[in-house]
Amino acid sequence: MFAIKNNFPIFKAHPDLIFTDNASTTQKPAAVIEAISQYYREMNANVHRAVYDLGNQSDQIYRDTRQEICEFYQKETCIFTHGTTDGFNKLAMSLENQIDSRSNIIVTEMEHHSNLVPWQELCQRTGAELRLVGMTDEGTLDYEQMEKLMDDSTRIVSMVHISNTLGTINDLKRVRKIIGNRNAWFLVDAAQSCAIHIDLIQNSDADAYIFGGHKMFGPTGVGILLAKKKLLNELPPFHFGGGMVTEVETLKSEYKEDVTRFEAGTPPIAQIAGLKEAVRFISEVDLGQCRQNVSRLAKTLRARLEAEGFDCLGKGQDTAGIVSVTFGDIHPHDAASFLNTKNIAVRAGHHCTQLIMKKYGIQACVRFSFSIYNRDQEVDSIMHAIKEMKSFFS
Amino acid sequence: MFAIKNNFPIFKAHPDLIFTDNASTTQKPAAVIEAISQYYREMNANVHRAVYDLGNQSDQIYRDTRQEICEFYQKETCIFTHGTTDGFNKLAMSLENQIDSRSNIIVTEMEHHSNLVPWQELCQRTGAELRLVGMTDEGTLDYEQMEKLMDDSTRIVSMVHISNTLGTINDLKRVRKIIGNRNAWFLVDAAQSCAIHIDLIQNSDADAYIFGGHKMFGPTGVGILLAKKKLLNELPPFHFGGGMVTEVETLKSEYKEDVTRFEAGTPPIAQIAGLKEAVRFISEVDLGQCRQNVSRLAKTLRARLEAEGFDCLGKGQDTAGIVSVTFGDIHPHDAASFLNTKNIAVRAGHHCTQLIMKKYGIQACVRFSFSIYNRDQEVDSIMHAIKEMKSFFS
Amino acid sequence: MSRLNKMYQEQLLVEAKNPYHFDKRIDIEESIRAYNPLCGDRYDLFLGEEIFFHGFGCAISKASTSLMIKFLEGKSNEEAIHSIKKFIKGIEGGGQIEEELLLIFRNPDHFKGRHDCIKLSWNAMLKYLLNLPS
Amino acid sequence: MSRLNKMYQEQLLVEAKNPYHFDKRIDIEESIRAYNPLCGDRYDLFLGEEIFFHGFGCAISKASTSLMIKFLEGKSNEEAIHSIKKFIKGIEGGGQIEEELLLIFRNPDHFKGRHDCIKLSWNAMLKYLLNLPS
Ligand SMILES: Cc1ncc(COP(=O)(O)O)c(C=O)c1O
Ligand SMILES: Cc1ncc(COP(=O)(O)O)c(C=O)c1O
Repeated sequence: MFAIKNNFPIFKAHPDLIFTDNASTTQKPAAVIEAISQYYREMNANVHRAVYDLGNQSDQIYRDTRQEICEFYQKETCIFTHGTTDGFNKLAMSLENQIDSRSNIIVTEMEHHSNLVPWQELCQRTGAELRLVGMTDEGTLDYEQMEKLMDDSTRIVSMVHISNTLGTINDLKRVRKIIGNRNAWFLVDAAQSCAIHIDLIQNSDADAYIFGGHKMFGPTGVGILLAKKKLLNELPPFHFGGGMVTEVETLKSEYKEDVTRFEAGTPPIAQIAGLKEAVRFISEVDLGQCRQNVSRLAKTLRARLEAEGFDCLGKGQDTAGIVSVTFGDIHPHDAASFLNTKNIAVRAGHHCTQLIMKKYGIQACVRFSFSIYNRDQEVDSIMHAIKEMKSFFS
Repeated sequence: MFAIKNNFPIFKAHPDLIFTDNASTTQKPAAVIEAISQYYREMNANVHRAVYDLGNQSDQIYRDTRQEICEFYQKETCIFTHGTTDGFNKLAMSLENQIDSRSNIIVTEMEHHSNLVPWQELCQRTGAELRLVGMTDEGTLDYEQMEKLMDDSTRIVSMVHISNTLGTINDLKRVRKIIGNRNAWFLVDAAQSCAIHIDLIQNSDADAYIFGGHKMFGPTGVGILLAKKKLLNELPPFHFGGGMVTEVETLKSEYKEDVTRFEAGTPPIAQIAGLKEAVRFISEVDLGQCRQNVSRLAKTLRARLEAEGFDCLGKGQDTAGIVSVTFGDIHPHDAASFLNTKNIAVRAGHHCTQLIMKKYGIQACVRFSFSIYNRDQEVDSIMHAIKEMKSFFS
Repeated sequence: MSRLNKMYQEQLLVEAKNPYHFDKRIDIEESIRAYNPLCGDRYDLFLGEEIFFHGFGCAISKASTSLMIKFLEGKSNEEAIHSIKKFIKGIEGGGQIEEELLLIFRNPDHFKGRHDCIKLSWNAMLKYLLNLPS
Repeated sequence: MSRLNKMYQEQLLVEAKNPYHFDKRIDIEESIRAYNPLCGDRYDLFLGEEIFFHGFGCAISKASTSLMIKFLEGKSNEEAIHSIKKFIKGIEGGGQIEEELLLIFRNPDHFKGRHDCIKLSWNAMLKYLLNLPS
């Protein structure tokens, strides 16, 4: 694990930093940062049938990265977006032509706002019904309720893979079975699984997986939509402009047939160069061990927090390295500010999951989220700081 | 001018490169590249009310850059998008609630597809009429026709500021007068003016200016929408997700009141850090001299091409550093490939302006577009190569 | 002074633990809500002869609300508007905070990431005052 | 060999300047269009006993179309489909191009940025053949 941490310059700049806000964004390996710089220093050019050398190189990176990502996650096609939120919004716009007032759309109580509000808006525009699958107090999805909520009018099932607040790993295979051969698209918010729970993406069979580069050790400003061809074949383009048209007349235009019809305009090409390197980085680490690592850290922290009498959200059975907690009278933001003075970076708030907050009757909580560079002794430091905090605010 | 070129690492990597594809994308100064790297190495964290130090720094960059951009271009507000195309598509979606079958929308024959196709689609969705202002053979906008096309049902006038194919600088002040106090939004595609024709943006009075970082020596993946508050006040949010909501209920949500309601999800924060540096870079060069420089280069090249008997598009009166040309029997792509072997990077094609191609009865052309690092002797090299090309293909 | 003690000065903690006029005065008809959905801080301000408040929030927003109520005591609406604006500006880095009572917030840099907490009730109060029929 | 002469080998230029069966044979009923809207290259292929073509395009697409017509001469539809697929794959880097007649395209790396030009008519022809009733 030591070797892994050495890849991340942020910890050279801040040797004492305990970064436990990874669900929010991950740090970047030197190779990713350098790939972006190198792109700008040595290759920078626009894509779209450039004929000169630099443009060819850019075109090649653009094409190769797409292919490598498809191979890495073992999915049919891949479209570049600008992030998870961008991906869901574009999908929700584009799927509008398949939804009407008789349709229903299923999401869960665990959703991040970016996989909830776009569907609320779509339902308001179309009159479709939004159905919400609840969860147990333990933080487990209520699969039986999901089964009951689903019917022949269900057109979309869009759900979070790993909850960014609870760490719950939802069972995509089970959901696939529940959907069965209904005429419903199965969409997955993979923001929290794209970095190290690759196996679960590879082994499951959703119609689309949506996530963003900055959650997987890659750049901000770029996202990925992995999809089955049959989904994309049915969708109209998201955006209109250069690079996605064939013939433009005064009043109307024709669009390309391949996936680039979904990528209007100059793509985030430097970010794609960074993403390529992020995928390479991930493919070279021992992900099994990384998953064990974050899970152990989260379980240990949870146990020790509970031993101190603090309330952790859910039961953390399937923890993917995330623990959310409230500190009694100590307000989450005060706690986060206190921990910051001890160089511990955590996030306080509702984590864009207000429905989870409502479920537990709280307004906000403190979230610790681990990644591949976190270490056991960091849990000790965290607990030490928390004890100090307790007496400081008492 | 020597000093300026030294700021761009691409010319250290490729000392012989003559880069004349600047209308497509600009090269990046070392300071911009370093700002992005430094952000990832030393500050990387998500924004949105982070409480810890790194997050605070990111929040600050995010806020400061917004303010600096508004000050630099002297406009009321600024929203971050992902590029010119992204900006126009989001605007066109969001303005839909102000358009119906009685409305008309005015664009010009000079538009880049990204400021044409989104309006075609909007018109198809709403039944509104799309009206096209033509141009003269000289490549000048037909302002008189614009005056005739405009009426009390005109809701949107969306036009390119500087043509990316002709170099024509359109007269925004004149258009503002033509619009007068009609109830129409005046939107400007500033992709080709955002880098060095800042003065024309500052001195004009459109309701919105749309452009992208990569055209102004900044990163890909980030764009800017400068707007008057009154425009933004009337628009619903573009996208939905984290960071733009206040209250999220199961079936509906409430949105923020300030500009961040237009910026759902994690912003392209590293790119914004790069953009900040790009603005600083631009503000430190002598833009008046840069404009003279690119204009002189374009005029010289045009004159020499015409002297060789080649057809240049338009008359190039107001040239902003752009010359498009056809080489008789030599196909534009063959010409571009030939020039590439002489280290001259040019673009061949329709440059996402098929209506201009149709106007001149051609399918494609070769475009030379200059920026602040191009030099007089490069025109000599280009002409030398072109003469060689002529005999090579004859 | 450590970073910790810059933000959580003793006086601030004392204020947060013993907030002034912290009472749910439902007998007072006029009330407004100061609410930050991002962290859930939510105070009701009861606006009678005197101002009271009640609700839930972090130490900083609670202390700040408590101090605001003390600070506004005896001020006319006009004076209140003026001085709230001045305080908010001070927090946003656009001016000095000199009032004795508010000196703990004199250095907004010590409260990075928490300015919204400080301003919460002040903004709500300002909005209320500006919308009063004059 | 210079970069220039790698792409524009003499044979390619000769082929482009003297394209085989370059004739607008409107007497032939069956025709298809090979069109690349990005550069405007547009050829009509007239599919009679023999194949002819006519239209506008770059040296590379013209030479490639000309060679395709020579190459397909005498081939059955099935053979044609097979060998077009093999050629396209070769250009995309998925196999060797070995046919004598097509050897100028043997090294697709020499044609970076121009693969679409090479493949233009081949793709159109393949699409046509695959859609024939069998
Ligand atoms: C005038 C004009 N508008 C719009 C665009 C589209 O910009 P982007 O591809 O960065 O979205 C360009 C650049 O290609 C342009 O030159
Ligand atoms: C589960 C989940 N979905 C969606 C998002 C939104 O991602 P972004 O803000 O990068 O668009 C996040 C991250 O914040 C997340 O954790």
